[in-house]
Amino acid sequence: MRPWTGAGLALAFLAGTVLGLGAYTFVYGKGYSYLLDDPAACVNCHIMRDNYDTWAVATHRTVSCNQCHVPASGAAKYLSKARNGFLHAYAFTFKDVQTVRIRPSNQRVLTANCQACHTRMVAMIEPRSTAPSRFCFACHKGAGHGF
Amino acid sequence: TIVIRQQESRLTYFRIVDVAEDEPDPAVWGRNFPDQYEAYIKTVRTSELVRYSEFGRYGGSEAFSKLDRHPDLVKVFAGNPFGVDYREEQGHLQALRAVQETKRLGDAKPGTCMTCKSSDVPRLMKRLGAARFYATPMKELIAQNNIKHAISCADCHDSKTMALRLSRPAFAEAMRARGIDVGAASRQEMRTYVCAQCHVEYYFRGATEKYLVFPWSKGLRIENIEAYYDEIKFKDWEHAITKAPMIKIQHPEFELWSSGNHARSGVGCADCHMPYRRVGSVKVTDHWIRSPLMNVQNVCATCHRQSEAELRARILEAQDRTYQLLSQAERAITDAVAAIEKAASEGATDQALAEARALHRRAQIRWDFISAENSMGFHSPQEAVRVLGDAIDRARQAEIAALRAPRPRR
Amino acid sequence: TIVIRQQESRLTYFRIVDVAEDEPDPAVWGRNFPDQYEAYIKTVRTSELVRYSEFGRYGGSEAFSKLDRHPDLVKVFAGNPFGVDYREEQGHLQALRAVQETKRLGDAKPGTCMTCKSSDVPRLMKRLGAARFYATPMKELIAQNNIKHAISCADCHDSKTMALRLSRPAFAEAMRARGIDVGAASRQEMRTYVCAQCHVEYYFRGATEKYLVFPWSKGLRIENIEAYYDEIKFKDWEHAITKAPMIKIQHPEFELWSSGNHARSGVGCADCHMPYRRVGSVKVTDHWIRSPLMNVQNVCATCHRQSEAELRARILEAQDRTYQLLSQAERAITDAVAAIEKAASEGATDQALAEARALHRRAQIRWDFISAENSMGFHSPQEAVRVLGDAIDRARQAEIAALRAPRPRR
Ligand code: HEC
Ligand code: HEC
Ligand code: HEC
Ligand code: HEC
Ligand code: HEC
Ligand code: HEC
Ligand code: HEC
Ligand code: HEC
Ligand code: HEC
Ligand code: HEC
Ligand code: HEC
Ligand code: HEC
Ligand code: HEC
Ligand code: HEC
Ligand SMILES: [Ca+2]
Ligand SMILES: [Ca+2]
Repeated sequence: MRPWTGAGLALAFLAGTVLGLGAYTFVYGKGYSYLLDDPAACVNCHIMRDNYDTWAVATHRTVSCNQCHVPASGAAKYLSKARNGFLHAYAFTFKDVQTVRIRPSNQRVLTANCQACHTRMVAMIEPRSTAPSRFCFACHKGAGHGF
Repeated sequence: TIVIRQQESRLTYFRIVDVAEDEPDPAVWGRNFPDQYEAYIKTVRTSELVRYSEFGRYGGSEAFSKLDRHPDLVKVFAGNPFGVDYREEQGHLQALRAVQETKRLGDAKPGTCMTCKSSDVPRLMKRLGAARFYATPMKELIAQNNIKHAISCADCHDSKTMALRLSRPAFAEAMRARGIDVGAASRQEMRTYVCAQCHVEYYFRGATEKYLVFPWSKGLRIENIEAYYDEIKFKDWEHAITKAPMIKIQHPEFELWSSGNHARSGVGCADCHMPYRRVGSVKVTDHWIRSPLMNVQNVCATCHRQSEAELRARILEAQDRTYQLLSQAERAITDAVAAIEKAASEGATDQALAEARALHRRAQIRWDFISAENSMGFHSPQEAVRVLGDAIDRARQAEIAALRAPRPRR
Repeated sequence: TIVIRQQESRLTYFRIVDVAEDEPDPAVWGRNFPDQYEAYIKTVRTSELVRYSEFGRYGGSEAFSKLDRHPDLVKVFAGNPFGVDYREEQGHLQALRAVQETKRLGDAKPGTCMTCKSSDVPRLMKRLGAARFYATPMKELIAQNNIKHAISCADCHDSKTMALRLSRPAFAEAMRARGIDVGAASRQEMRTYVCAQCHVEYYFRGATEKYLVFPWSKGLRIENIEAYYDEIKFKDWEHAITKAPMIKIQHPEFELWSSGNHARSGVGCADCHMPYRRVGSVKVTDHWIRSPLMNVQNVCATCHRQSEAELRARILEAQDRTYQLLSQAERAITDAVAAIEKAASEGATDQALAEARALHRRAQIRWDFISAENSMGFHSPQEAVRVLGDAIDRARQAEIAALRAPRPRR
């Protein structure tokens, strides 16, 4: 998947809105779902269906999509939402997306969230002083979406 | 755009025509299922549509001659029809043309050769019965019943329910011999079984019956298959140079796959050769059946987290290792053939050469189990290399036995 | 109950004592980290604590003699110390005892033999310098510096930060020769590198220096290692029967692992030999370093969804395949040895036997790369079997070359 530099992102965003398509998707394609925390909002895009279904049977079905996929803190939270919201809306509109694959940046967001909830459990193996040896889901493949 | 996609998701359900049972013509089925049809007909042109060399090394869809590419094979298959004409296989819609055009067996092909090549077969077998179908010379069979369709929908599907079905008896018979009732197969198993009707080792029972049999009653490993052939003292041909009683192995994809970690994990043929494809909001099975190397992102990434490049590298690495030992085994076999030839020419008796010939048979059936298999070992990487290592051992021992075979004193 | 758990989770932070740099005594570190300590000291008694035969076939922790179990090895290692005393390895805390008790090299052991056996080493190497450490006879080294601790905390940890560290120079030197700076290693890489300080192939450079070197400058595959030794015309010993210049391979766990799919996927040694374990409400690294077969649920099941029984079956299947070819390669080598012996006894000249001897060297270094490796192929299943298939080919060719070697006319 192509990496998104900050500048390119801004540019694409601009172009998108100018064409009015970004806005179109945002509304028609329910891109604004990103501003909500209800998992159901994510499946407004059929392409999120698998992820929703697998989440619904995973050990973390009591945890919302955003608690894992979006940074906990305010500012970063909405920035990330806007970014992903746009990227996904953009891809949904223009790309023939066959397989959905998480971006490294979002893998880091995930891991931070795992640690946040499981601070004590991993305090010994993952002292905050050092970066995690790797993403939690390198082993806990099933945590978010079953297997 | 989104609008179109949402429409597509409705479209794919209309039934425009009622398809008759065993309908051989894919175009008819295609009216109801355009996505699957349009993908499937690509199998007739895969070689034009993708430049294989950009993806892989050992497969592909161009019918190049394996004999030209590996001249040693002529010696290895001396006396067998495969030494005459033997090509890389292509897409399903080429099957009928290929079986008619190949010089292998020329006009001597029995009806059995048609079994796995045409969607006219299910219909025909019901009418003639399998036994008569097999025993009729292929040319007659074609002429009398104007067989004109290559493999297609009817070979795998029930026209009413579209469920997968087994359209030929040999597989069910062979599984029964293993104590497995294919009638009770799960849907996931069927995603492999439909392929296993054809992508398997076989032989013809009876000089005139030419009855199609899969040699599985003792199991699917090469050791089991060899034991089966030994027990019935079967040989496909006598090697023209060494005079050893030989077995020719054909496309044992199902057998090799079944020993691998993918099979252990329930990953079937269709999972890799017919991955799901998103068409708007619905997922359809990609009917452009071809090498997964051309489609790694859709095929492998569903289950594996690694990048496309990494996954491709794993396939090629497993295949390169297999190819290395395959080549060494081939050389060991040709060395053994030469040694036996020399011993015989120096007057070693049949009795003195018995051991060398037995070893030649054992070495080559193992080598061929991997050579004739079409994934260059990927379907079961470690097993493939194990079998080749064993083949090398026996081929070199055949050479040694020939060197040791006493010559008459001058 | 929750209260207790919360206490535990706090407890794990108390620093009761300040551990000095390079502190060799695990008991001291253990005051701060009782969980890790209590697990680690089990490595001294693994064989009493688990009946290995209930779990596996090829490893375990009982120091049985490999020579008694495989008498052929005496012939294979003829003239090498490993033909005298060679045992299955045990847990880390047995290392010091084992190196002192083994009859291998008897009293002739250089200091180098101590390098991977004791947590007194980091401290000592700093004082003496590596070169002097290696060159001092082991008996002296022990006597003069009362070495009394087996492998433990200081070998892998920095006492201030508890971070993993490399406590010996050989690994860093060898990696530098490959253009890799271990200083820049990630935390995950360190989870393999600490082990790779010892679980690797090595040789001693210089008759008196006995300087410890890992032969990696051309790469980690056996072909690269062989090329390295060929280039410097190195031999560990001359085979007593065939007179071939031989290489002895030792525990190349790191080298074989690096060619496997686990390494490709970033799965390191500690992931499988030191899985996380829950202690109350915290996770700790299980320091009872042992065979994963005794602990499949914790080791494999987090990453692989299959059942414990299925995962165990996969390990054993991969090992059984490896063992089959390992045995065939062993037989091929002993046959070659016998053939060369016979040829020589019938007067074949050194020149006539040169090819056979070269092939014996090539065959045995390959066989030993898998035989001396301790996972019976599991660390890289297909590669292990590839290497053995190649070994068989060369061993049989050695036999053939010996049979062909001209004898002087009588
Ligand atoms: C407990 C945490 C958690 C929750 C809750 C969660 N996910 Fe995930 N999600 C993950 C993990 C872990 C991955 C895999 C990341 C990886 O393997 O690199 C993932 C991956 C994904 C992906 C990328 C697909 C892929 O395979 O890379 C999508 C899309 C996704 N999740 C959507 C959702 C949606 C929609 C929801 C809510 C219905 C949701 N997630 C809930 C943890 C979670
Ligand atoms: C506007 C439609 C739409 C909505 C609504 C939507 N997604 Fe997505 N999402 C997509 C598309 C399209 C992709 C694939 C993007 C690509 O491949 O570039 C995607 C990809 C992803 C990925 C993996 C790629 C990445 O950026 O890491 C994650 C994780 C994800 N979505 C999570 C969510 C979550 C969580 C929600 C709800 C808060 C959500 N999505 C709602 C359309 C949507
Ligand atoms: C919003 C809080 C939250 C986040 C974010 C979160 N978890 Fe959890 N996790 C929980 C809760 C609550 C449980 C259930 C606790 C219990 O049952 O004891 C749980 C249970 C678990 C378990 C044990 C059950 C199982 O699945 O085996 C694992 C492992 C785990 N989480 C890993 C993760 C990983 C990995 C991530 C990140 C991908 C993650 N968690 C993200 C709250 C969270
Ligand atoms: C190398 C593999 C690996 C990695 C990486 C890993 N874990 Fe685990 N984790 C395990 C294993 C194994 C267990 C089971 C321990 C046990 O049950 O004794 C476990 C247990 C857990 C549990 C408790 C599960 C339960 O049954 O309640 C949680 C929560 C958890 N891990 C969270 C995390 C988080 C958060 C991260 C990332 C910071 C992480 N893990 C990284 C292997 C891993
Ligand atoms: C009725 C017999 C039959 C069935 C059923 C069958 N195949 Fe084939 N398959 C063939 C024949 C014959 C060929 C070779 C055609 C040629 O080269 O003339 C072939 C070729 C192939 C090829 C090579 C294509 C190429 O481009 O090189 C693949 C891949 C393949 N089949 C996969 C499958 C899979 C997967 C299934 C089941 C979903 C399946 N086959 C079912 C007979 C069959
Ligand atoms: C049990 C099913 C089956 C039977 C019976 C069968 N084939 Fe095939 N045939 C296949 C499959 C599967 C392939 C594709 C895989 C391959 O080529 O290895 C194939 C490929 C071919 C090809 C194209 C590749 C090549 O080898 O040149 C020809 C030609 C062919 N068969 C001719 C024949 C002839 C002649 C007979 C009878 C002697 C025969 N087949 C019997 C299943 C069968
Ligand atoms: C070589 C075997 C084979 C052939 C030939 C074949 N199919 Fe399929 N087809 C499959 C498999 C496997 C599936 C997946 C079935 C499942 O998962 O249960 C499938 C599924 C389908 C489905 C269900 C929807 C979907 O996409 O999963 C339709 C409709 C279909 N095929 C139509 C056709 C048509 C039309 C043709 C002829 C042009 C055809 N098939 C030829 C093997 C085949
Ligand atoms: C885990 C994935 C996977 C599974 C499962 C699988 N295959 Fe394959 N198959 C491959 C790969 C990868 C290749 C190598 C393609 C290449 O070299 O171009 C291959 C090659 C082939 C080929 C030759 C393709 C060509 O281009 O010539 C045939 C035929 C084939 N497989 C049939 C089968 C059959 C039949 C089954 C089930 C018994 C099966 N495969 C199961 C991945 C798979
Ligand atoms: C439907 C799921 C699925 C698909 C599709 C799939 N795999 Fe796998 N693969 C697995 C499972 C499960 C294993 C067994 C190991 C495990 O349990 O993780 C495995 C094992 C492997 C291994 C380990 C080596 C071996 O074969 O023993 C490799 C390499 C691999 N897969 C590559 C691929 C590639 C390349 C493709 C695409 C051509 C592919 N896989 C398609 C699920 C899948
Ligand atoms: C300082 C050298 C050294 C280091 C570092 C080291 N090992 Fe070892 N290891 C040994 C020696 C020596 C033995 C054999 C002890 C004996 O039998 O006397 C051994 C034995 C073992 C065994 C066999 C245990 C048994 O019960 O049979 C395993 C497993 C093992 N090590 C794994 C590891 C792992 C994993 C690491 C890194 C986390 C590691 N080792 C680091 C030297 C080392
Ligand atoms: C580079 C590190 C290293 C060096 C140098 C080293 N060893 Fe070892 N030794 C190990 C490892 C790792 C093991 C455990 C794996 C094994 O036994 O294969 C081991 C195991 C042993 C064992 C127990 C198993 C057996 O073979 O009986 C003995 C005894 C032993 N070593 C003696 C020696 C002697 C004597 C020397 C010097 C000639 C020496 N070691 C040099 C790393 C080393
Ligand atoms: C053979 C190598 C080795 C030896 C010896 C060893 N450790 Fe460790 N230790 C490790 C590894 C690997 C980790 C995981 C580090 C990481 O993930 O960054 C670890 C982690 C730790 C941690 C961090 C918390 C945790 O459990 O992950 C502590 C504390 C620790 N070890 C204490 C000890 C003590 C005390 C001893 C001696 C009794 C000891 N170690 C001996 C390899 C070793
Ligand atoms: C994916 C899991 C995995 C990884 C990664 C792994 N091992 Fe192993 N290891 C095993 C298994 C399984 C065995 C076989 C144990 C048996 O046969 O009892 C084994 C065996 C061993 C043994 C012999 C144990 C015994 O009981 O005698 C040693 C020593 C060893 N490994 C060291 C290492 C080192 C060093 C590394 C990293 C370079 C490593 N392993 C990486 C799984 C792993
Ligand atoms: C930290 C994660 C992790 C751990 C722990 C782990 N594996 Fe794996 N394993 C993988 C990955 C990743 C692959 C590569 C194939 C894939 O991508 O699915 C793999 C591949 C395999 C394969 C395919 C054959 C091969 O080796 O090429 C087998 C079998 C396997 N693992 C079994 C095991 C067993 C048994 C254990 C425990 C001793 C184990 N694994 C521990 C992640 C892990
Ligand atoms: Ca092909
Ligand atoms: Ca051991």
